[in-house]
Amino acid sequence: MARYSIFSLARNALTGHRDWPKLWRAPEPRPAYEVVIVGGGGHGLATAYYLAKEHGVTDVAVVERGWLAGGNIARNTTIIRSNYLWDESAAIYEHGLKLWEGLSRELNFNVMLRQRGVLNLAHTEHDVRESIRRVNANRLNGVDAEWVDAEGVKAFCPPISISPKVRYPVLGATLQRRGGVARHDAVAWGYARGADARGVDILQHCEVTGIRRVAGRVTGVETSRGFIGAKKVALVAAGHSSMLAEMAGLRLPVESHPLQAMVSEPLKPVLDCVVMSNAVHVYISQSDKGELVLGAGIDAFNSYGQRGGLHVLEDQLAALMQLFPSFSRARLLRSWGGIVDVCPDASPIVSKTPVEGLYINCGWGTGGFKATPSSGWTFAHTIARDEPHPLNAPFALDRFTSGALIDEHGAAAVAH
Amino acid sequence: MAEVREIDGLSLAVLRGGGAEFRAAVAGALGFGLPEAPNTVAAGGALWLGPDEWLLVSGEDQTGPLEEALEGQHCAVVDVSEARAVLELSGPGATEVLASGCRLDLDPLRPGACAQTALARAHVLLEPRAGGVWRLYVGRSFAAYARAWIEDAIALQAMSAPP
Amino acid sequence: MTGPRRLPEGGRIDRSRDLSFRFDGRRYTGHPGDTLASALLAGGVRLFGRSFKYHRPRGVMAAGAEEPNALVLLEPGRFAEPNLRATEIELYDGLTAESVNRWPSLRFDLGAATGLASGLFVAGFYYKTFMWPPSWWNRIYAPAIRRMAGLAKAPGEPDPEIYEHRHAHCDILVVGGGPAGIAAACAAAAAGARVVLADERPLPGGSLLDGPQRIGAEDGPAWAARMLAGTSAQMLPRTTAFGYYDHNFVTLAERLTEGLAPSERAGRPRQRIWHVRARRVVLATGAHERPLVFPGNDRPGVMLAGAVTAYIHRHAVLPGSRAVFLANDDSVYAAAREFARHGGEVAAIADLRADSTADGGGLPVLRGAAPVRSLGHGRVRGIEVATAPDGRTRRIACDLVAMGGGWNPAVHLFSQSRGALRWDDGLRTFVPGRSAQAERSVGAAAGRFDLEGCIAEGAEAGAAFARELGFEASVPPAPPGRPPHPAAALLSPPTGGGKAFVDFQNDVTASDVALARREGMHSVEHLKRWTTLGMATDQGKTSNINGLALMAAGLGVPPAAVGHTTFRPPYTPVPFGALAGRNIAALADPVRRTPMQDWQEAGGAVFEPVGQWLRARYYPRDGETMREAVARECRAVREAAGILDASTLGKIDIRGPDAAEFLNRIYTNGWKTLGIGRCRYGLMLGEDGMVFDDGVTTRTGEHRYLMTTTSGNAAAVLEWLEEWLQTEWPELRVYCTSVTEQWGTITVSGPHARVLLEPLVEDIDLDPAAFPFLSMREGRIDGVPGRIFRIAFTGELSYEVNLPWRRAAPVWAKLAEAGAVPYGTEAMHVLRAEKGFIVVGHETDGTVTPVDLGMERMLSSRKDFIGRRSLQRPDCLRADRKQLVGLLPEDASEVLQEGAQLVEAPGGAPPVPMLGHVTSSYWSPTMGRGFALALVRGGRARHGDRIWASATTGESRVRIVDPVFYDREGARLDG
Amino acid sequence: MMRIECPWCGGRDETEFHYGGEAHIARPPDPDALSDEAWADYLFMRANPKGVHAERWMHAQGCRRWFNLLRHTVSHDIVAVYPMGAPRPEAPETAR
Ligand SMILES: Cc1cc2nc3c(=O)[nH]c(=O)nc-3n(C[C@H](O)[C@H](O)[C@H](O)COP(=O)(O)OP(=O)(O)OC[C@H]3O[C@@H](n4cnc5c(N)ncnc54)[C@H](O)[C@@H]3O)c2cc1C
Ligand SMILES: NC(=O)c1ccc[n+]([C@@H]2O[C@H](COP(=O)([O-])OP(=O)(O)OC[C@H]3O[C@@H](n4cnc5c(N)ncnc54)[C@H](O)[C@@H]3O)[C@@H](O)[C@H]2O)c1
Ligand SMILES: Cc1cc2nc3c(=O)[nH]c(=O)nc-3n(C[C@H](O)[C@H](O)[C@H](O)COP(=O)(O)O)c2cc1C
Ligand SMILES: [Zn+2]
Repeated sequence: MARYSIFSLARNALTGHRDWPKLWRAPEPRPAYEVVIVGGGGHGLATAYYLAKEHGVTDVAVVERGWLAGGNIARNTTIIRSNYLWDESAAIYEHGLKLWEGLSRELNFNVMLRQRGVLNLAHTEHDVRESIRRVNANRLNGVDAEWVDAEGVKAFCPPISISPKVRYPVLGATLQRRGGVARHDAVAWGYARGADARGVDILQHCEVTGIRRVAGRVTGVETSRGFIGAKKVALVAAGHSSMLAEMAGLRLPVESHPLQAMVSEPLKPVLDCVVMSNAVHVYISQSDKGELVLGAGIDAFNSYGQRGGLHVLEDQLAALMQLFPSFSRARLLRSWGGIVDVCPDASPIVSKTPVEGLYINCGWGTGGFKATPSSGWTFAHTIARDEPHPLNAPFALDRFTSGALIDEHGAAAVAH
Repeated sequence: MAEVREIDGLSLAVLRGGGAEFRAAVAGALGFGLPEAPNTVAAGGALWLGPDEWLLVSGEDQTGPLEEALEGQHCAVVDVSEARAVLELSGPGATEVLASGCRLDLDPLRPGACAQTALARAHVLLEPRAGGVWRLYVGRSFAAYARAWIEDAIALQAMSAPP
Repeated sequence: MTGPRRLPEGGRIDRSRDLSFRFDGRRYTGHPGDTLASALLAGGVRLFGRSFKYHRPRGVMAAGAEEPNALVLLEPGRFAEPNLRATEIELYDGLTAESVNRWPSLRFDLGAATGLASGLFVAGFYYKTFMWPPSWWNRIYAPAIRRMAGLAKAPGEPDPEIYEHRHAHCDILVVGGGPAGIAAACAAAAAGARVVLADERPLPGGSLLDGPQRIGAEDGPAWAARMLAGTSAQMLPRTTAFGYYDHNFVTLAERLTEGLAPSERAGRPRQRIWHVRARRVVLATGAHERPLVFPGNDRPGVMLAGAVTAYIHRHAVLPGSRAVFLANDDSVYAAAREFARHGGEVAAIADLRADSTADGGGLPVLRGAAPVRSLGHGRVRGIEVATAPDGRTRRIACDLVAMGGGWNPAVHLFSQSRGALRWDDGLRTFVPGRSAQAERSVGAAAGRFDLEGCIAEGAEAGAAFARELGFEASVPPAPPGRPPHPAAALLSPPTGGGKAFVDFQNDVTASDVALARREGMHSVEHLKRWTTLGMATDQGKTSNINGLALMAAGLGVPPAAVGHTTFRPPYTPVPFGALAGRNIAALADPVRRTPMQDWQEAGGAVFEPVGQWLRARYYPRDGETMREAVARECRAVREAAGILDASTLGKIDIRGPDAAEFLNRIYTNGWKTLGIGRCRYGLMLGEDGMVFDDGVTTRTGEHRYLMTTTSGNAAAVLEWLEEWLQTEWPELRVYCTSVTEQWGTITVSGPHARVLLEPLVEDIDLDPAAFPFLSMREGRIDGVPGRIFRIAFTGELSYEVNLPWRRAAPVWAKLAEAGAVPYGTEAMHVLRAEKGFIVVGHETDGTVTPVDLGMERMLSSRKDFIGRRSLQRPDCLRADRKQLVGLLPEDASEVLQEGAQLVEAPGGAPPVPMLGHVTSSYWSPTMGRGFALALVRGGRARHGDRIWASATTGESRVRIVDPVFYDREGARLDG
Repeated sequence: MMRIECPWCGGRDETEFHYGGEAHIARPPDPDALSDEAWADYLFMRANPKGVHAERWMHAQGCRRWFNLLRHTVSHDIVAVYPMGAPRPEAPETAR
């Protein structure tokens, strides 16, 4: 792998940038691999990377039906934080945040992590109570968390309005200073490049259409580029998880919904942190190109359409006008949708399955970007050792039977 | 300019039930039959709300006689005179004012029709009446909001009329 | 004459009026009918802006919505609007605009230094660097990158403009008011269809305004005006269709005060967003001209050929005096002729096609010519072209380069509607293929460029759609097939001559495209994301096709194989405020009002949002703090009497022979034995076994019940009941009707409650002996028929009085006058918590079962109910589940923080195991100490244990106790 | 913004309706007789097809009636509307 640095850039500039190697190869599928990872999104690529790096498993293919990293990893609002309520969540997201903090150097690929701080606003007494509950839990779990009052919010985020006259005034917020944003595409590309360099085959435009099993064990996958044998098959297909699980005869407690996001035209920097509000329902940050990046909740219905209704965006923007009345004249540049896979308890599944050799990683719903490193890291462990890491053991499929759900709906504010 | 006002003094009741016997008893008590077609109004003052649900609107309380006539039947007669406020929107441009908050196709609605829908963020029952008047039935606690919303729309309409 | 480039006659401008305006501080003059761009061009201005990355000097390239370069901040100050395209801003007197993304000025921009290092700043460069030393990332690199971000400055103040919405329905929506769209709209309207015609420009006619087209004997704009004067179609000028959504839902942005100075806008809405539901849609959106990719193609003075004619015809501006026309299709010849006809000198028409047979009409033509690079500093002074067959280059002096690379149909909306695009090899671009919705593209938008054909195609589509919808229309024959309109393949630009731009605004060059290819970013989507091609504010209207064609050429595959990126709304940017509409400020969300709200507001109550209600939280008297007020209110209830506005509680009238059975299934406890006139507390679970809502339900008749719900859940509970009735148990004969707003509710509570209430009550015996706890009486209260319930959330003797909504306020006032102390939700919480009563949302969070709350006696074992089975799952049977307990801080003066976490010992190192958390915590004036309710792991077996509460404010030692703190025996219930 | 045909009120905008998820999930008549797995299946497991989906909607801002419909989860085309309790109709071939 050619190392990237300012020196390599300068050297290449002299030769007209003619000698840069490809970020990853475009190999032909081999007849069989030890592990086939289905889904070339952030989580799938991270899984491949850590399988190779942490577990020495390099006989791996990542099979992607479209262009690499074109799913939710390409369309999320890039919010990263680890201040979740429940112990299980805090542990896995905090592990992820720690990985984020070293990721650019680890991958020799700048993922542009910006730890600018994430504010989760409270607008009602109920919000305040639940926010403080979460801050206290976070601290005991070793997650940095603060409660700031309305003036503190204003000081941290000057463009926000804390007028008490609005319908849902800002009463305060939780603040995670280590939270922030990163460049979504870069994360996937960095993992892809790192995995490729360690021998992983990345197979684009290769859609899995069937999962072959013999006597309750997986033997490989049917794809649009032919059958590929595998000792282990790992499904990491986000919005399409149900479709894949069905190919192996599994039912999942997952529904796929459109989640929309949008950007404004680029503006000179005005907003330095991430602001999220559950009660008035919007979240926003400003990217390093200058666009305001916004999102909110899902469209209610099941869909694989990668688009939603304008009314959802209109409601978000009306909410935004309460918080940032000065953004009224920012203009919508582009809106889009992704398909998120939502579990009943708004927590993911990173688990073995009843089918031997088949593993599943899904249900990250509206909030899995931040978990890209830890999802891949724990899933790689689960696949390599055929048993979950303690971090992902609670996120097993059987919790839906036992009732040991990890319900992040109620208390953890918006799940992004 | 369009204008909006609240009207008082109407008795409102939600009537629920079904079947021939029910309809006959209701017709007997009210003196007119309930509207059968969805989103229509019977001239005597019954607005269709659902396949087994109507809003009775009248100058006087009808719940007593109805309950008597329907004695023994499975039905419901519930006084909602207080629960719903009645607004009337009239004057030039009233339909456009509504169209700024209602997603419904208002053009084809004529007296004799009614429709439940949303006005901005409040649920309303709309009843077009003679003379280009729109009657809006809205939850009592939402009345101030609905009225403020309409008044705002009227003001905007006044301003956006070409000078 | 307003400026050196203004033609002495012609144009759709009003020369009788001069408009004075400023750009970057300098004063210019224009006329009504000018855009900011045309007036500046007339004034001889060439430099309009700076590009995003390299801060290259840029002029205006186009004459409409596709303009990538000429972005300005309009009206710096209170009315500032960022990033508007000068080509779309209609001029008005006093207009002020500033260029963007430059410092300190447009002419001397320090940012242009990045251009010097542009060899480093190639596509994807930042992923490859800024990683060393690590500590520099946050301190140095990232802030530096951030300083380069953005175009215009964001307005800092609230927006003085207002925006409104309109919902509309029509039979046929026509987008685009050029010849094709007008023909379609008129044909459909003539048949009687409801037609809306939207066009983004101020005047109808589309490209008819841009050139010398005639229709029969009539000049184009006259034809357009005549057609529209005679139609019933509703014409919306200055209205951009920006989104095409499912089920023929199309959204339009109408600019209502475009061309008016802020002072003339007079409070009129700035924009109106139309939500149009159309049965059929005709897309007649025309086409955008493609630039050519050659070194220096971004130099100010290089324009699109069609734009040159548009400026001449619309605004009487000749954008140069000596021009070279670079032609890749025949339309450029017409542009050159127009330029010459209006006094310009055509130095050459350089036709890229060696085999072209187009007629130069006497103008000098070089066939098989290729642009090598533009010449000049800051502005164009000439161009170097290579000519076939020997590739000899020559330099031609000129001050204008007009390029035409062919035309791209404006397929944006078609593609948004999910229609499939098809690559057309003749046009070398994408054209609409299969439709996905009830829609048709016509005219230039469909790749048809002959005027008669456009009109015929529009008329046919309009009439055919009208007929489809049941109107009588004679459908004119479809026009014959499209005449060929070939363009040559895009040339790969010569290298070495400088930057050849593909995406002008984002500074993506042909060599960036090549680099992306070399690094393996072959997919058009990777190309976009690696280089940012097409991601600028123009969304690649002029660059996308060139970019993918270059990639295709580099890969040696047909462009169709590379494909296109996804077209997404909006077509052109729309202000956030416009999309928010009026659902802002006071109208942001309905405030539901109780009958007592006027009284409470007048009395200075402090409110808190509960659902959409604002409930009085406490009633501070002069100088009282919240704690003092709440303590006073609590004491009043415990010692005398208080009144609470409980009107917000949900009330549902439930009737029918199966009502009791229905309640039995919905609630966890049994309902078959409840007597008429009696009340019972009920608990509702979700099917997952978790507590969902609670409340008291009263049997008001043989088959009648009145259910109350929590204030926030009223609508959800009614919906829940209806859902089960309609979808699961249609056999149950039950009707549910909301009567929340029928009954205003006043809770009179305290030992003096009866004495206070008695004078107002005529025919109900309030004596607890005659009117026992948990029963209901009907009677007249203050002369009005009402109901009284003996329910006590405070633990004291209480009467919950229900009165007709509007009759409640007078009774409230009388009670207050008689000495009842109004108490708010906060005192209510203190009082109920002292009694150990839960509140849904405090003690529950969707993960709490009735067993956790110590309410197992509420679970009937003799029947099934919603959620019952879930309680038998292993996790619900665990002994160490979190259970409801009381907490007493060891320091009696302390009030624990709500949301404090509970731990065994203080000061542990993370992760510290947590036992639970404080769900409610108050100062109890009754006990004279702080107390709390909490959920604690295995808590019921731990009464007496001492644990610690960990709060943001510190750690404190607490004792676990029974959750009932006050009057365990219920001795006070009857006063 | 889809347009949904209420069987009673006619075509109305999506925002007037509440979505009710997968249709035809009957509450088990005897929950006690079910294993934890079977109960979890009823509670949580959902068909989540990429294609025609049978689902429930309720006309919340209108007649408040629940009904079923068949909708394609990619095109969002609604191919059938039918009452609660009625069996799932055959999906027409045209559904994309
Ligand atoms: C609008 C939006 C905003 C969001 N905002 C945030 C946020 O702010 N913070 C946050 O933490 N999270 C956020 N998320 C969630 C986050 O994006 C996802 O949880 C996460 O990206 C999912 O993991 P992934 O990257 O692997 O998924 P994806 O990128 O979707 O990868 C799955 C891949 O599987 C492929 N695939 C599917 N089926 C097959 C098949 N049959 N064969 C082969 N390949 C197949 C897909 O093509 C896809 O590339 C957001 C999501 C969206 C849509
Ligand atoms: N000779 C050539 O090569 C050539 C090339 C292009 C066009 N033309 C001529 O152009 C004409 C084409 O007629 P036409 O009617 O198809 O197109 P048109 O260009 O005349 O009209 C399209 C109109 O739609 C507007 N528009 C585009 N997108 C819009 C949107 N989203 N919302 C609102 N308005 C929008 C445009 O501003 C324009 O006014 C013919 O006369 C043809 O000869 C010729
Ligand atoms: C954080 C973030 C920032 C984005 N910024 C821009 C932008 O500046 N310009 C733009 O055109 N699109 C931007 N996009 C959106 C992408 O163009 C694209 O819409 C998104 O990746 C989804 O892909 P699709 O629209 O091709 O389906 C951004 C997306 C994300 C996730
Ligand atoms: Zn309906």
